[in-house]
Formats: sequence, C-alpha cells, structure tokens
Amino acid sequence: MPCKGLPRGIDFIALRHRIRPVLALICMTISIVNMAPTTEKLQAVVYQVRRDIVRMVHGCQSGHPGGSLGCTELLVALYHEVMTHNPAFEADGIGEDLFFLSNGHISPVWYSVLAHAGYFPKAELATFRKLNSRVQGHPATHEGLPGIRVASGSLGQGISVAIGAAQAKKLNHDDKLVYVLTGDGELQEGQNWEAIMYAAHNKVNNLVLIVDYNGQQIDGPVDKINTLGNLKAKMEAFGWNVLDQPNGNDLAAIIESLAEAKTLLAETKPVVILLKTEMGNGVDFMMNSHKWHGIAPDDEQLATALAQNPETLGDY
Amino acid sequence: MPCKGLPRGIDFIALRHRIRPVLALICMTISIVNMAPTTEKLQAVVYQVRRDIVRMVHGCQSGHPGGSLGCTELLVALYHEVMTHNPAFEADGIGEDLFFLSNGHISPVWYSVLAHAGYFPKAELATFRKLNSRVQGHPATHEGLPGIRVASGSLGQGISVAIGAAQAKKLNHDDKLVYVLTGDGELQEGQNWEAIMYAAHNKVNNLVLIVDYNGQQIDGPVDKINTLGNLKAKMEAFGWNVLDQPNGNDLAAIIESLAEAKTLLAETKPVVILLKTEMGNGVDFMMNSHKWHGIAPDDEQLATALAQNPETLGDY
Amino acid sequence: MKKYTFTEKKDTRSGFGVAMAELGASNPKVVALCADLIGSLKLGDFQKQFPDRFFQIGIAEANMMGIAAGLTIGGYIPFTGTFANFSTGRVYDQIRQSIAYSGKNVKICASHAGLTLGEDGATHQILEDIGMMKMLPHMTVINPCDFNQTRAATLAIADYHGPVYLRFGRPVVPIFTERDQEFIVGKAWMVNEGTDVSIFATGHLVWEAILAGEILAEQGIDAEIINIHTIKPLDDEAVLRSVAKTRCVVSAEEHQIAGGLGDSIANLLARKAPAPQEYIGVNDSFGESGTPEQLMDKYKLNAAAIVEAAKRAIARK
Amino acid sequence: MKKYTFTEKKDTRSGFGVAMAELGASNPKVVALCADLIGSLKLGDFQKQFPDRFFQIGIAEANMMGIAAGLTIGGYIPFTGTFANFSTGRVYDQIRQSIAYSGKNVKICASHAGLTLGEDGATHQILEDIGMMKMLPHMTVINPCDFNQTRAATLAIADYHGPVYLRFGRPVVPIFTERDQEFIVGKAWMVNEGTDVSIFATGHLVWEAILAGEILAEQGIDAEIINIHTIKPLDDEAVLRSVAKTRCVVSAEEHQIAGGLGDSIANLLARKAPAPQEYIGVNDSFGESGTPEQLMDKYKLNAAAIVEAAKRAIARK
Ligand SMILES: Cc1ncc(C[n+]2csc(CCOP(=O)(O)OP(=O)(O)O)c2C)c(N)n1
Ligand SMILES: Cc1ncc(C[n+]2csc(CCOP(=O)(O)OP(=O)(O)O)c2C)c(N)n1
Ligand SMILES: [Mg+2]
Ligand SMILES: [Mg+2]
Repeated sequence: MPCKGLPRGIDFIALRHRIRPVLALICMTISIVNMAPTTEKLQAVVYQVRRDIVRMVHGCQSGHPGGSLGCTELLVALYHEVMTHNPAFEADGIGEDLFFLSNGHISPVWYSVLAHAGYFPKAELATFRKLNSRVQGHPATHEGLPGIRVASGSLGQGISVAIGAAQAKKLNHDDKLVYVLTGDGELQEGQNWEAIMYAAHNKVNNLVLIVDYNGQQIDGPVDKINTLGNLKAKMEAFGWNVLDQPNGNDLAAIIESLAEAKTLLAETKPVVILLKTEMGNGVDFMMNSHKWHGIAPDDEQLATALAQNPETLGDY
Repeated sequence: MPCKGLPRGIDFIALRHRIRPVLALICMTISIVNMAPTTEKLQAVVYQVRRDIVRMVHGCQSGHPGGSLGCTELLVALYHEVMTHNPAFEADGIGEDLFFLSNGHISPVWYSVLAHAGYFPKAELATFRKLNSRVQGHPATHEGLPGIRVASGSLGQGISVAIGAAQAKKLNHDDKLVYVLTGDGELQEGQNWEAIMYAAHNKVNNLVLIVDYNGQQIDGPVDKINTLGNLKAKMEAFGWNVLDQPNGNDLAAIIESLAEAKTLLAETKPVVILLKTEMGNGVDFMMNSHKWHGIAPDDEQLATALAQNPETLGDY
Repeated sequence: MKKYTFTEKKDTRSGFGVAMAELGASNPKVVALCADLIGSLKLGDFQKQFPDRFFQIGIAEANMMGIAAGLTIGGYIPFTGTFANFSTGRVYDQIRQSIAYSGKNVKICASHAGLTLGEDGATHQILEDIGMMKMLPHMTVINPCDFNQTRAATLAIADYHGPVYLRFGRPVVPIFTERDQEFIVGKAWMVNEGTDVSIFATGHLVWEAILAGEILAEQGIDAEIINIHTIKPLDDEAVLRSVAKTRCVVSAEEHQIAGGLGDSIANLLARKAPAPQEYIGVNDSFGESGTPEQLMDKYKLNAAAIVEAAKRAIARK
Repeated sequence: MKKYTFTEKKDTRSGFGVAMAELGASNPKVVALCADLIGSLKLGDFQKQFPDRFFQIGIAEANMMGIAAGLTIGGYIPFTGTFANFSTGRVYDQIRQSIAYSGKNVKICASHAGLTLGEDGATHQILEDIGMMKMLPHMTVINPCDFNQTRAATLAIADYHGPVYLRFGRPVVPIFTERDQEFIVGKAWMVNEGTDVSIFATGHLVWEAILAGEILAEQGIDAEIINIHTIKPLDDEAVLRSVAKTRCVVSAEEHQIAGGLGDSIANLLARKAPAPQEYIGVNDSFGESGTPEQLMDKYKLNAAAIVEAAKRAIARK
C-alpha cells in the first residue's frame, strides 16, 4: 500500500535528516490505516502526471513524452496504490517494495509520480533536463534525487539490477517485492535475455517484470524493426509465469494484474506482465504512432494536450 | 560435397599464389565426380582427428579436448561430406558454404579437420598454442591461417558474424549456406539471443546454427549452472525451425540432420540443430563429465587415449 | 591569425548522412547498419535510396558489430551507425575480437559523442570513446571538426582499408572548412601557423581553438593551431615539428582528459621531446543535462578556457 | 639497491582467492559473483564455505555487472570475478552506467590480465583494461604485484567504499612483499630509493623492475623503483617527488603503451614537470599464444628491456 496524503510542497531535502525516522513512521502508519483509494482518486493523479509530463518536455524542448504517457497509469498505480514504499527515502530500501525503470528515457513519468508521492518538491520538475538539476534527462543517482537507486538510459540493464536487488532482499529475509519496467523495443538487447534466463534458473520469485508493450520503438513499430514475435511464448520458454494485460492504461486492470502477479510469485517463478499500453495515451495527437517517442510539443500542441487533461492537484 | 583426396603434406602456403586457380578447379571437379563416401571412410578421418586433438593439447599442455572430441564427427561430416568448400581458400568464400566456430575454444578439432581437408600442412598442428604459430589457442585470422575468416574465443559472437556473412551471400546472389557452431553454455550470452531474434525477423534462411548440446560448461552441467531449460521451445518461440539430433556423435545421423536442415531452409526460417554430443567422445576417461573441458592429458593419459583411436591417416 | 569565417552552421552528423547517400550511389559495396536510430544518425536518405544495402538491426548493438564483421566477408564495406556510447563501450569486446583483431573493414560511425549531446545527460555523453578506440591495435580513430570535414572523412574512409572509428556530434556548429577538401587519414591540418604555443584541437574544439587564436592574437600571442582530425595514427611529425618551434602545448578535445588526444600528444612528447602541456577536456567527471553551449561553458571546453590554457602553457616554458 | 628475495612463487589470483575466503568469514556483507570461471578465479573456497553468498551467474558477464549493482542496494559488497577481458571490455557500458555513474560499491575483480595469460592467445589477453577503467569517473584502479600484495589489496578494498577495479594474473611469480603489509589505496610503495632514474612499475612488472635495478646497480646506475599498485587515483606526490630528483622516467606495465600507467604518468608530468620518459609496454599490437615467459620476452616486458629503457631515459636528461 502506498504512502499518500503527505503534505506537498515541503522541502524534504532540508528536513530529511531531522525528520527521517518520524516521517517513516507516519508513512507506515498511513499505509496501514488507509483504505484502498478508489481509482477515481488515482485518476486525478494520472491527469496531473500527464500535465507534468507534457509541461516538462515542453519546458526544455526535449525528452520522451510518448512512452511516459503510456506508462502513467502503471506508475500511478504502483506508487499510489500497490507498493509499500517510503518517500523519506532510504537508498537500501529495506522493508520496502522497490521499483526500477530500465527504459530510463521515460523519466518524466517517474519524476512526476515520485514528486506527487512526496519524494521531492514538485517545483523541481521545472528543472527537468536543465543545467545543474537533479532531475536529469535520464534517471541518475549521483545528484541524490530521492527515489532513484540506479542510473538508467542506456537500455537493457534494468532487469539485471532488479534481480540483484531482489536477491539481496532474499539474503536480508526481506519479503517485499522488486518491480522493474522495460520497454518492448528494449527487449531486443541481449542482456535482458541473460537476466531473464538467470532469474528463472535461480527462482527469483520476488521479482515482477513489467513490459511496456506499446509496440513502438524509435524507428517504427517493433514488429517492423525487429519483431518480438510471440513474446508470451518466449517468456514462458524462458521459464517465467506470464500475465497478459491488454488494458495497460486502465487503472483497475493494472491493479488487478499486479495483484495477480503477487499471487503467482508463490510458484517460485518470476512473473512478467505484458502490459499493452498506448504510447502517448491521454493526448490524442500523440497516440497511435511512434512519432512522439522522443520529441517535444510546441506551445500550441502543449495547450491542446493540457486542454485534454484537467489540472487536479496543482501544476508545479 | 567435400574436397577430399588432395595430396597431404604439400606446403600450401608456398604454393598458394601460383596454384590457387588450378587447385580450385581440381577441387570442384573432385567434388562433382566423387561419390558420397561411406561413413567408414569418414570414420577413419574421425579417428585421426581425435588423435590429433589429444596430441595437440598434450603437446602444449593446454587447450580444450572435451568439446573438441565431442564435435569431431560433426566437423568431419561438414568438411569431408556436406559442405562445398575450397581448401585453396579465398577469404570471401564466394560460391562456397562457410563454417564459423563461435565456441572458439574447441579450435583443435577445427584445425585438425582443416588440415586433413587440405587447408594447410598437417605439420603445423604441432605448433598449436606455441609461440609464433598460426595455430593460435583460439582461432584467429591475422596470421593468415587458411580456413579461418574471423577470430573467436570470447564467446557469444559467432552467430552475429555468421548472419552477416549469410546476408552478404544474399546480396551477392550466392546460394551457398552458412553454418555456425556454438556451445550450449555459450547460449547464456545475451548477444546470441539478439542474433537469434534478428535472424528470424530477417528470414535469414541460408543459415544453419548447430548447438553443441553436450550439457556441460566449465563449472559443471549447464542445467546446474544456468539451465537452458527447454531449448527447443526457446528456439521455436524465437521463430526458428528446430531439429533435434540425439545422436550427435553418429556420422550418419549428423549427415541426415544436415540434409534435413537444408531442406527446411526453404521455409524462410533459419534452422537450428540441437546436436546432443558427448564431451570427450572417443576417449573413455574424458567422457561423462565437464572435467576435460579445458585441461591437457599427461603422458600416460595420452597413451590411453591414443590406444583407443587407431592411427588411420598418419599422425602429424 | 589567419581568418576563418562561416556563413552557415550545421551538425557534423549531417555531414555523415550526406556522404553516406553519396557513397551509396558511388560505391555498390558500401552497406549501412543502424540500431534503431536512423533519424539521429541521418541515415534516412541512404535507407530510402538503397534499401537492399541498409540493415535495420534494432536495439542490439553487439549483434550489429558482429553482423558488420560478417558482411565484410562477402566483400562489403559496412558502416555501422549508433550513438558514440553504444558504438564503443557497449560493444568493445565485439569490436575487439570480430573487427579489430580479425582485421575487418568495418567503419564504426558514432554520433552524439561528448557533452554536446546535451539534454540526455551523462548516460549518453560518452567521454571515453577516443581512448577506448585508440588503444585497439589495427584501429584508426577520426574526429572531424565540422560538417564539410565530416563529409570528407566519411567519403575518405570508404576507400581506406581497415577498421575505422569515425566520431561526430549532434549540435549545429560553424562550417569553416572547404567543401571539397582533400581528407588524408593521419595527416594533421595546419589551421594557423604561429610561434608562441601549439594548440592541438579535435572535433568541436577546433572552432573554439580558432576563436581562441583570434583573442590571443589581439593580446599579441601568436598561436599555432593544428586540427588533429585523425587521433590514430597520430601525425607525429606535425606535432613534433610544431612543438620544436613553440615549446609548449595546449590540447583541446571533447573527451576525458585521461586517454584522449591530449594523452596521445603527451605520450609522444614524453618519448621524444618533453614540453609543458595544458589539457582542455573533462576532468574525470561525468557530464549532465543541459544545452550544448551551457555544458561546454560549465566544463570549460571553450575558447575562453583555451586562451587561459595557452597563457599558462606559455608561462611554463 | 635494496635486496629483495623470494622463497616461493605463487599466482596473484590465488592471493585474491585466499583473501576472499578470509573476507567471507570476517565480513558478512561480502558476496561473490562468478561467470563460469570458479576455478580460474580461485573462488572455490569462498563458494564452498559461503554458498548463500556466492552467485554463479553463468556465461553472462553483462548480467553479472547489473546483478552486482543491484546487490549493493540491499547493503552488500559484491566482488565479481571473471577474466580481465570479460570484466572490462565486454561490459564497459554496464560498469559505466549501473556501477560507476551510479556510485555502486562493487569490486570488479579480474584475473588473467595481460600477456601472461599465455596460451589462450590474443582474444583473451586484454591489454587495454587499465586504460578503460581509469577513464571512468568514480573508479579506482589497482594492479598489485605479487600474491601477498593481491591478498592485501583484496582485503583493503572491502573496507574502501566505492567501485574498484582489481587486476591480477594467472602465472606463478615470485612473492617478495610482506604477508601482512598495510595496503593503502592510492599510496605508492617505495621499493628502492635511487637518484638516476625513476622506474614506475605495476603488476608483474614490479619484480622485473627489481631485477633490472640490480643489473643497473652493478653498472653503477642508481635506480629509484616505485610500485604503483594504485593506478587511479595516482599518487601524484610520489611521482613528482621522485622525478624532481631523478629527472627521467621509465614506466613498466603489462598493458598497451597507450592508455595505461605510463600515460597517467606522462599526463601528470606534462601538466606539472615534463621529463623524458621511456615506456615498457605492448606497442599497439595484439598478443598471441605462448608461455608467459616467452611472451614477456618477445614483447619486451622484462628486466632486460627495463635496463635498456633506463639507460635511454638517462641519456635523454
Ligand atoms: C543501449 C541503447 N541503445 C539505444 C538507445 C537509444 N534509444 C533510446 S529509447 C530507444 C527505443 C526504445 O524502444 P522501447 O523500449 O520500445 O521504448 P518506447 O519507444 O516504447 O518508449 C532507443 C533505441 C539507448 N538509449 N540505449
Ligand atoms: C565471453 C566469455 N566468457 C567466458 C569465457 C570463458 N569460457 C571459455 S569456454 C567456457 C564454457 C563454455 O561452455 P560451452 O559453450 O558449453 O562449451 P563446452 O564447455 O561444452 O565446450 C567459458 C566460460 C569466454 N571464453 N568468453
Ligand atoms: Mg516500445
Ligand atoms: Mg557445453
């Protein structure tokens, strides 16, 4: 369960050291007493995250709106509903569910969701991809942005890292889970298959892999560039339990798949969710194409995009 | 069909430039007029190659006898029966079937088979792994050893190279085939899966992959180290036609599988043969274990090994 | 100081793209490979005009290097295209074994090198690629300075047998070299003769060196500026001749200080004729997001920094 | 010349193996990973005694680096083990992003570095690993000289926070340093004080430098010999102090001349105090099969070559 309801706008960086233990306690307490929010409440976050994404990418005229929008519901569901996690942020994440973003180019959605979950001030989103920012073009740790545990951007490395974190949890007798998101085009990288093979052999059954199955990569549809073919059959042949989720932009469907994944882990296999998403989801002119993988809207396009997504929690 | 019957002991290096065209012509002619040899004739080569392998490894007290012995029948079948090839050696291999060895550590079997096929003097086998030799520990091109077109030894790269060579053949309207051999442990390397995915997507149907499916790697059985699980299902899920050959040390069975592979290529998919071999085959104390992956026999062990394999074509 | 002017700015990668389309037409053996970055590498024209000789590999750079090696066996001249990071560090062992050690005629063409990649940040801003590629035996390493020189270099390496690493970049920068220049692999280009200090620059830093030369000239300092477009093989003679005259050095590159052009020059001079040297380069740190200009300023890879370095070098004579 | 003797020869990788077993017992956070080379890396004892903290990755080095990075997140100190080639060039981008840039406390332990790997030949004989790893920001690079120093270094880096590249080798070589030496990361070890020439050596070349020092002493040449076990961060002070006295340099390493220890020294001296330098290293070529001794002789990485280089360096003062 998430840690929601923390006051926003607080400068967590300054407060961090003094209130860290208190905050963690509050957070855990909230997690316990808080009832599962309705997907309506989550939908409000989704709208705001979408606004943040297009505004961030517009603000620096670079970045990746397509994949970010496509994964908005997923990340909102994870951080605002499914995961046990601590916005006061401890890098080792002991006792918490962990999330890794292998397809680091969709950083905008992660940054926005982290900010709304209380990891860092929303105001920092305005510095996205700008000089001297902690909100780097691709997720990075060295500036100490809370919520990020490893850098990504060069594709294909995240599953391996997630496996290491999951195996560390086992050594630590920590029964929380590790989630990792990859792109579908990204699965063309061989390192993923090394990791997928290893995770099955070593029964890493505290790991949930989610594939952003949007069918698009930079140069075109995945099926045209270098098809993944029957991905479900591939993952099963590699010894994983596979969940198909054709409605990857539907909050309730996502939450259901994530719950099912958790149950399936009892079987000693790692689990993958093939999450059929729509690149650019929520901004009509960005949908049904790979064109918005990595370009920024102009002023007019921004206005159109914002008009389709009401401000719900306050723009940064 | 092979180019057999060339006189042995000729210094091809010295002769190469002058007699290259003549030699090629002779070779092609022989290929055409020669009847398919009995597997008995091939078996004689097999014995001699086995002797060469253990003697080479013993001679420098290093190298990889296990995998080499396990693939002896395969390489003999390829070079002395199945492939159209030219021992006068042209690096571009136009109009020839090509063979690539991805698991370069089993170089002894390749060197011996190449020498017996007439690519270079058998006497050079005595220089294996020694200073200033062309017969390097792992196959290499820069010393100009005829028969080798790319270096290998660092695992996982051969299928990619073979695909490139196969696609070049298509550009050249050259209908000959490309064969590539990999280890089974080697398939843990991700680059293989990049290549396997690409070959299916691009319908590289002039490529035959052979997996040395001996179930062993350095630290133990593949199933214990990092299992390939259902490799057939994996390869099929990746869009390949798969042939199982449980008798990978039986010449007739190998030849049959290679013929079947050729037929199957008509289907526009690349073909893989899962060749169940026995590491160390033909030397009883080297069989049934991964122990002889990469160590050399002592004098006594050498004598035992040689006693089990009669000299048929003359030791180098 | 010789006058260099420009009327137009273009990205060096577009020089590559234009040359590739020309090569496609002029040399039927040239093939191109790309790992899901056709637009970034400016390979769209080649792809459209020569679809049979274009290979879309997908996001699998290791496989791309192997396939390129294999294509040479059938007599082709493969040009691989992806970002500089994924052209080198991602695939070093593949280049090493299947291309360099195997002596394959592959041209590894790398865009978005260095800090000027900009907003994507450190994971993409490779600053170690020259160092990696120059350590490889049999490898030629080229980093041209503008659109025209990149075009010329691309055309030249098609006729140069052996593996080549060709590095270029993303931002638009002044075009100040001649369109139909002769590009000789391994031959340094004398930008300006001078007597007080030798400035050896490569890639985007050549224009900054020219700007620095103008500022220095105003201050009465006569800088020799040499464009080292080929880092390996280094034009030893040109370097030694210049330093024999000026007796001090500034090296300037969009790369880590360790391992790049500067170290090639320091190596040569240490062996032949030691001289004080000041390095313009990134000092053992990763990059970050920002615009190209902001980053070149922050990390001191610009004319102002070269001017200061030149003065320090001269003071140390 | 100070006297160094030895009674025993051992491989440096065994110093690593012994220390790993000790660390397993003394530090519950230490975990080991191996990519199907347990015997070669001498990790058998660790594996047997601490099976829960041993990870057999199989032949998948990229995955190994990622898993190591992930294990640090739960508070562990992962030591990865494979051959030097597969520890660096094969996985450079993975180390760069998931370990170095991410500031992960991973110890990349690499055996069979250099020519002394012997018979396997060039595909395995990496001679560029020091250069690659030293270019990476945040990376520490260590190449100890014998069994005892390798053991000491392995123990030391467990307590040193941050990514480390530890390089060692296959052949048995003299043990001439003390068993319980203090190993301070980044601190050079003065092997012999001298006044005529500074010999900076690392790894297997340190013993050769000592032998060279003895020969030189007989000829009336007083060589200063310094063991640079930590190539990065370089002990600038020790280098500068020595060269201020001797005014000439020999660098000696089992590595390409480009990019290694020699270039780190040339870089420092070019910036601070230029001096004539002679390089002992492999000169832009791949290795080949042969015994370690044959190869070190053929490629001139031995005492005799150091003696000649020292004389050339002195003559150039
Ligand atoms: C190793 C590597 N190669 C290439 C790239 C360039 N790149 C960034 S995103 C991308 C496409 C990724 O496709 P997918 O994973 O499907 O993500 P989507 O486009 O759906 O967001 C590519 C090729 C990279 N970042 N890393
Ligand atoms: C990239 C790479 N990693 C590790 C090695 C070391 N190595 C050589 S052979 C081998 C085992 C290969 O297993 P397999 O492919 O099954 O060959 P077999 O032992 O059956 O001959 C390993 C790990 C290598 N040569 N290359
Ligand atoms: Mg996609
Ligand atoms: Mg095997």
